[in-house]
Amino acid sequence: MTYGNRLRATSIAAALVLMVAFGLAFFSAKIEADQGFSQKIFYVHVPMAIVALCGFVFGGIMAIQHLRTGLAKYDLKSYVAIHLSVVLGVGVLLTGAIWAKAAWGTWFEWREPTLVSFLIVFLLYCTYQPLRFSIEDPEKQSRYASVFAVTAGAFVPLNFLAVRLADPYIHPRVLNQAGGDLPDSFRLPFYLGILGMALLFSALYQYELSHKNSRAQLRQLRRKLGGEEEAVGRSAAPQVSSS
Amino acid sequence: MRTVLTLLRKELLLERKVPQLVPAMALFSVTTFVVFHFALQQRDVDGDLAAGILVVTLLFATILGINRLYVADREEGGFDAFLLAPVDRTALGVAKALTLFAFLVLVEFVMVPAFAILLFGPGVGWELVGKLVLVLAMVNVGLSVIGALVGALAIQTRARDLIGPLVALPLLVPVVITAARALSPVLGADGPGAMEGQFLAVLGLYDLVFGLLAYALFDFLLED
Amino acid sequence: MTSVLAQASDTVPDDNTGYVAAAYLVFFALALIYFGIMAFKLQRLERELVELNELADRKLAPAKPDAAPAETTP
Amino acid sequence: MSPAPPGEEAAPAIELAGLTRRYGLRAALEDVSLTLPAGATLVVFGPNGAGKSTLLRVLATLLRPHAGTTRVLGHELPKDGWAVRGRVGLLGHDPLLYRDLSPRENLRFHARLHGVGDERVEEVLDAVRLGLRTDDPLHTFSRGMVQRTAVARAILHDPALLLLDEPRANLDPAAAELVEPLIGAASGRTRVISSHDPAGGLAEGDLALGLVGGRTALLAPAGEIDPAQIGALYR
Repeated sequence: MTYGNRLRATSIAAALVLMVAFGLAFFSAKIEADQGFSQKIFYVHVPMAIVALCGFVFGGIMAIQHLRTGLAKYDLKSYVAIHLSVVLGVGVLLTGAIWAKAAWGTWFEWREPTLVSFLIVFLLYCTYQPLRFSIEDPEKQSRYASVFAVTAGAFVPLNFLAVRLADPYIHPRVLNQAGGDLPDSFRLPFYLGILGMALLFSALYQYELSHKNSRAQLRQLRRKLGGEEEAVGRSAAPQVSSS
Repeated sequence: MRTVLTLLRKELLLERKVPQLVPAMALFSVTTFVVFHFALQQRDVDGDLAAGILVVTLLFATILGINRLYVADREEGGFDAFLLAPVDRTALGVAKALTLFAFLVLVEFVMVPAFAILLFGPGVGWELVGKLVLVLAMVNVGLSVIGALVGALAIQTRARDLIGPLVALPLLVPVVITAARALSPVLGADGPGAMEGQFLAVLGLYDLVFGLLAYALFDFLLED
Repeated sequence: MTSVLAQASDTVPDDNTGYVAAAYLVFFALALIYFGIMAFKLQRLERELVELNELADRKLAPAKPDAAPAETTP
Repeated sequence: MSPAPPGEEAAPAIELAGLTRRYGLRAALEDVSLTLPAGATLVVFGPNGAGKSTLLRVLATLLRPHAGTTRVLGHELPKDGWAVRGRVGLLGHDPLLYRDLSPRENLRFHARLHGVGDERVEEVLDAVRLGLRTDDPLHTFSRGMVQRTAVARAILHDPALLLLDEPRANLDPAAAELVEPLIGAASGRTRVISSHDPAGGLAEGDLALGLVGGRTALLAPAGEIDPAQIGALYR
């Protein structure tokens, strides 16, 4: 079984769509009245956040599959999805901080519930790797990680609900992020941005799966050829014994 | 259900014979109030601040409890003994959540009066007590459900004292948010105000969702 | 470069150009770092493959002395 | 003895074919096959880390087998583990007792988990003769006393299969004699014993299994084995 089949197509599509999306964002989207040029950060920040959150939830769904079937490949998928989403999450928080500085003059805005929720979710998922790392038995590691991934996946929407509700101020919401009252010239680059980011995520996801699979195949081949067993140290990554 | 009672009875018996958790958590919460007093440089607190201090102190005391909740079972073979018995495995999770709930109630009997004496400015009346009991009961459900789940997750890791709090804290942020928001009008300077139902609703939803989730997932944390 | 882009847009640029540039740079830097890690992993994979190939050669050589050596690029 | 459900009397107590259990990529047990008739005793020899404890834990349903078929008391593991649970008694290195509770409290807890009445608790407490100390907390006990309590725990629910990991390790001769009718051959139970004592182990067993590195190094009726062969396993 190979994971890398669609990798090239996805990568090219991701690059193209992101280029078009960012191009449209700069050249055709109107400058937003309140915020001016800094609102352009929106087109990279929000798609990243949406894709990262979907990645977390996707990781939770794969974890459910893993717990139901016990197949290692679902644990691998859950792991890769969460891992990539955490990386995207770093980008979300950095771009979010920059945007907050440009728009409101502070690096972090506690009254912006979306940003706060994202920070909490991000902090939770930061413990995923240490959790895996501190369980030695690989089978137990993947099962526990899946329990965590399911719990955290369910936590994502609930947390957003709680934080949004707690916001006592009527903060001027720059954009309705549901997309409902986005002006038309904003909408196309925004949607393309989400699509491009999702494609990028998908490309990296396929790359990671393919890489992990290749490593597992290599290790198996080495064992078949009777080479000395590579010292397998304690690892946080799932070990796929065969494809 | 019988199994849950058997396990619960064992937990309470252990705690009664060798009291460990409840005194530690109670002492910790009182000390935390002292720390808050000096850190904030305030004699009297009310409203937002009072609600925050109360909820956060309870949260930290819970973290203490989560870390110790499964230690006896892990170190003295209680897990194996339980797994050898022909009983439903989820019963252990339910029993642990109930145990933590019971401990939290006991701790609150010390903690809440201590808070009223040491820090709380406005007077205490029956209306306040009633509302406080309602909110704390819902908070306790959330804390004990997450505590039973995360405790079981962390106990099998090598760095269990680290993993437990690291996972539990972010997971419990919504509980803190909704509980503090619900309590802040109750602890207001001009006597208990009306609570906003939406916070209690979200807290209830949180309790429900994670209660079901923990119930469904607990089995997977026991198998070897 | 972004100031050019800002001018190309339909209004006068304000002083926020730097922030926008920074935000997009964060994204591209992240992507590039990721590509770097990917390259590193690929390199390791390649090295292991070469190693294994040599191992296979050594294994097969005594059994079939005249078998053509595997085509490894030096 | 708890009455065996119909159809089980004929079945062997333990049937293993190619049993494998891994920890990660390392195999703790590999391709172990044997059949043990009901009422018979299997002795397992092998150096530390050979897989003895793993085998006992797999048979006790505490560890899930990864490959091969494992039938215990006529039920396939791990699928039908629930049917086996409660019918095996495990006596391992850990007593599986709470240190802060007394023997009586511990046993009552286990009795409730297994659906056994309190009068049975008194019966086994009498049998291991803890005397007046049945209400003292366990952490005040000597290791031998703890082990006697653990024996009481293991047979409390009258298991059909006893899994004993060096059962006499902490017992003095008198205590060993005391528990003999409970966990010895006279108890009439099917037993799996892990042992480091070649002569004693062979005398007690019907079938002997030698494990080295998780693999079967020796499998024969105990009567046909020279203790020297067992000694060779440790070299």
